[in-house]
Amino acid sequence: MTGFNVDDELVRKLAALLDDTGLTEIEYAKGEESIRVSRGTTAAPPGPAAISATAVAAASPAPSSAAGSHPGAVTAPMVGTVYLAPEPGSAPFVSLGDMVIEGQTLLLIEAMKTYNPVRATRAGKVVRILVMDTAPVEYGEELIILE
Amino acid sequence: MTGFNVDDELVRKLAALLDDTGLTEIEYAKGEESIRVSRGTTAAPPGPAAISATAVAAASPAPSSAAGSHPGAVTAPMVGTVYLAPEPGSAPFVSLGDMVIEGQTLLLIEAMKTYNPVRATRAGKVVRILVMDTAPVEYGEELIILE
Amino acid sequence: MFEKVLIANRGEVALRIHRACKEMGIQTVAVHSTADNDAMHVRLADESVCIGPPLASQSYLNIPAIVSAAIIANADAIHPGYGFLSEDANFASIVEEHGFTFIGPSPDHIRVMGDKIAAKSAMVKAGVPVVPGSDDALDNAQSARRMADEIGYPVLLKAAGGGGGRGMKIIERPDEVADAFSAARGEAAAYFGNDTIYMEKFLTGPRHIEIQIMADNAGNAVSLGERDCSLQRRHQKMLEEAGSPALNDDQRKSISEISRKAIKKLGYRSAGTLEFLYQDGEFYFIEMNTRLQVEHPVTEMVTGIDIVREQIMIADGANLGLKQKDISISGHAIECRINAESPIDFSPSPGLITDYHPPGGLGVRVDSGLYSGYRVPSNYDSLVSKLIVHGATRDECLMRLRRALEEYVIGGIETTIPLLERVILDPEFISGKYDIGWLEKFVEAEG
Amino acid sequence: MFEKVLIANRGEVALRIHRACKEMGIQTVAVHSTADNDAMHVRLADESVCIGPPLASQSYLNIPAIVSAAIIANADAIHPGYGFLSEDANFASIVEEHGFTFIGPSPDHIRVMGDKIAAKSAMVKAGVPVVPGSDDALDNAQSARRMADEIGYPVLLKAAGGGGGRGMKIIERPDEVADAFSAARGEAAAYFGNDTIYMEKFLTGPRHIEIQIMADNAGNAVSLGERDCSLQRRHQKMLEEAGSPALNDDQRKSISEISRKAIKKLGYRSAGTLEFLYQDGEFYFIEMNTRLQVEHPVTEMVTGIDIVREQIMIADGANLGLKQKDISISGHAIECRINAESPIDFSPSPGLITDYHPPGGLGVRVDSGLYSGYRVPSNYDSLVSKLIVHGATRDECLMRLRRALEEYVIGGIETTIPLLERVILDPEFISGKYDIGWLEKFVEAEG
Repeated sequence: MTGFNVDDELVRKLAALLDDTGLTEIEYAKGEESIRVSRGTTAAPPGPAAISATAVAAASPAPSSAAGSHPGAVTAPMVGTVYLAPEPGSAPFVSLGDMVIEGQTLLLIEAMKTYNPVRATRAGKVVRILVMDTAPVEYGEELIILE
Repeated sequence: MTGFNVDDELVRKLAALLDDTGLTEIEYAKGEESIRVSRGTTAAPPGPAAISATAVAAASPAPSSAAGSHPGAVTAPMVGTVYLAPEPGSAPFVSLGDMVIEGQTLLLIEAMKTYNPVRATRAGKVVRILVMDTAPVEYGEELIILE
Repeated sequence: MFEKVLIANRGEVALRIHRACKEMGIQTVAVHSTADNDAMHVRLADESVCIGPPLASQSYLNIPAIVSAAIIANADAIHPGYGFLSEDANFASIVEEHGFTFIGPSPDHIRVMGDKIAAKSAMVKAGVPVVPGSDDALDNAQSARRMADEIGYPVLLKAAGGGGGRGMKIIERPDEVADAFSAARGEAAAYFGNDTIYMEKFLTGPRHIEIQIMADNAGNAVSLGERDCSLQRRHQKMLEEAGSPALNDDQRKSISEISRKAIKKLGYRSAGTLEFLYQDGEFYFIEMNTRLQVEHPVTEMVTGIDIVREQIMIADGANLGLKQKDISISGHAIECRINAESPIDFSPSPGLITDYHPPGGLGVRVDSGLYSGYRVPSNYDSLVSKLIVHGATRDECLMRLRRALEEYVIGGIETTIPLLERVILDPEFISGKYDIGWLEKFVEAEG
Repeated sequence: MFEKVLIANRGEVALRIHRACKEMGIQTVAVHSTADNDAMHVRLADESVCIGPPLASQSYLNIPAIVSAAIIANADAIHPGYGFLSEDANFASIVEEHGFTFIGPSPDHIRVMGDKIAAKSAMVKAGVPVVPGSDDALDNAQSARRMADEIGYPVLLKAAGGGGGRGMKIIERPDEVADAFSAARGEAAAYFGNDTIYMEKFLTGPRHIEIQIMADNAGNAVSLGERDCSLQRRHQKMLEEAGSPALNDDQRKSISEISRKAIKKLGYRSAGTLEFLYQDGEFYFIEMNTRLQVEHPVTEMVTGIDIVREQIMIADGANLGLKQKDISISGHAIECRINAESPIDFSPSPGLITDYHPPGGLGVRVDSGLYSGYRVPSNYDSLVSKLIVHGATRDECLMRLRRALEEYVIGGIETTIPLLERVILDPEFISGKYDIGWLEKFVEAEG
């Protein structure tokens, strides 16, 4: 076995980058090679982990905090049910790879029988659709990622 | 089966890198092989200060822990009352600056009407007398310091 | 029985409701704002739904968001807690229209009791004593004198258009009526452009005493006795007792029975509270709260009855398992409200809880969503914990409260614990001789 | 009343006694070994005295050290807790000889009840049922047969010199007596050099049920009802209930009254417990504990009586404030003992508590000296917390216990919480049909 030839210099460089940028993790991949470095936040609050050990998983995923969310993420402005198409059976508002303009309707959220359009906050390409048709969503949940 | 061929040297090197860089995790992959090293932050105990905020001061001083005590300290082998002299009015067993020999009686501790001599555990000079005549002492309390 | 209940609230009361549900085998759905992602009840609930940003109007007061959450979580019922939407008749109606059970009274009862004039009038009809006074404007000094003689001195003149003390006059003796009336009328005209004047009995040092009632759909009604909530600062209760140190057994039985009969007559359902001012042996109804009260635990401690459990049972259509004769008061209980604020100037003190250790042992109950590492958000009410203590007697209860407050550790933020510790050592407080103005004076004297 | 009480114990019971004292306005002196410098009761006590190194024989069992501490701290009385010196008649005598009050029974009562034969004989005289059997050795198979017929099958033959199962034979039917007798005699002679054989009734699946009693110096005695402590592993109780799910009201009243009369006849003083085996409607006295029991809180929860407070009052010379007719049992209570040990193989798990959050809310009591940052020493018993839950019914109590165990966070060490959570979900446990062998089988079946 050839084993690794870990590049000290690279690790040190990434460590320095963590410092400079305030990031907690950097992952890098190229072809078959990848590297990930991370640094736990010092003095992590002791509490939540303790409690979470007893907490059962929430039915729907917790909303991403602002800090962790993708810059191109379009989030749910309300609780409700997602509709990806204007009517059952019709074509969806947008599909993966579509280019959208600012203000274009991406999907609907139904709340108390009202269908609320969720619009693109900027122009861009639809690179991920994170919700299924008729899925329930929480406030702040990421729906679509534009790039 | 060939199994693993763990590369000691590599692990040690990465561990050293964690130390140098302050990282908590390094992951590296190449082709089918990957390695990840991490080190949990040693969590500082959060507690005692919290409780002590409400605790009232003890009547007598808490005994010094072994770790913090003076190497020449003679400590109380029992709870009781200190007598620095063999009888009321007579000269004390020892005074500041006295040279004592190992086994010499330094003071008495009275417990349940029994007078127990506390003897020097080594030869030396009496540099401090930390208790007053007839003072109550706890187990482990520092009485006299020899140098 | 309900399979799933949505808890439309936050903080300690959301946790209280969660616990009652779990103890009945009911699944819970916590709805919460983004400021409460890490709240204990959210972590403990079977499901959670984020319903909006921190601003209460967009989350905990957001009716469409809460109803939508109930729909997507497939809940059977909604418990509104206290505050927020708990006394919003419109919310209760919408909840019912969407096919969910509202755990509380009917929207109609909420509506009537939410209107002070209508509530007072309904209570008078139901035989409940109110503050004596003129329902109509006083025409002249003569009619003012007649009214004052009838009510008994001192009396208070109030401007119909008024507020801020303008146009208000206290009359101690009959010979003061004429001058006071013209002075009040003049002020009222000058400040509000309206010289209409009313009169009511002036209470010089009343206590706040309230009666916890409970009724089912079948017309069964019980009273769970009184709570004394006279320890208040700026109309915020700080400490509540059951029973009141001011009442004798005849008085407590009498007002308890008057309240029970009234809510039976009103056809009320669920838990509720009749609030009274009390002075010189007389009770005067002020308002009815058609919801769970913050201070309900003191009643639970002395009666052994789980009020939230009974609310849920009644909402599910069950009849009260209790008759009035089954209810007995055992010992004495006190609740302290612990707020995240300075015990000196009452400025808010949100932030990270660095240490947390609640008191334990016999007769001690803590209702709190605090934990070590939790961050108290700055967006909401400052109530972070309720310490409730029970004892065989008031003296025993006070001694236990003292040692429990001493044991309580909340690090990282300021709390009102030091103020509470001083209050319960005060001889006047210990003697039980305090009225609704006492705490303000105590705080001023300290300052 | 005492001004200062020395607490000659450690752990949760030391904290329990400290709390009772503080609630009576009594100052406390904690005595402790160097392993317990940071114990919660040491931190909370008004004074503390270190009395020796970790080894119990040199600290918590060190009579001269404890008495000296009482002298230098100028204490009025000593509470021994449970375990350690609590049932050492010699200690009680020395305490009294030095002019301190021993908070417990007289040394004579401790001495008698500490001798199993004397205790049994005293109880028989006082009208308490014991396990039927031969007080004298059996001469031959004929007398063995007569005795067995009289007692009723199955019976157990035991070697007088014996132990470890040698010389023990269970006899199911009359025709087995002759063979079993000669086999037992042979084994006894071979293993112990003594062929003396006794016989007693063999209980196939008994429960452990005990009666809490309380008596004063004036001869007043009350029973506070029963506790069922059948959930045991290696003779260590793990969970206790009040009342017993196995008894009906007539049975509980009968054994309660038998116990009360017996201790009145014995002239006993302070709190005490009569332990019985119970099978097929019959009670058999096994021993009396002349001290506070670990599981006393379940009795406090259903009676509302503070047992430690009463102990202190009685020791101070007060008469019991209660008569038997004043005592009523309200609802159901369960205590879980939480040990610092693996819930799988029960290996000890001392160490640093990294996270600590006890459950709260209605009907939940926690007696524990744990706190976040505390280090559980390896030198003592593994009991680190008692979770006590009360409910209006056994079902309600079990549901509350379940949610309370789920809420309880003890991080950094292993505890028996996961085992307790599994036990209380077991249908047999829920049905209440378990005897003293049940838990061992449950654990084995799990393993």
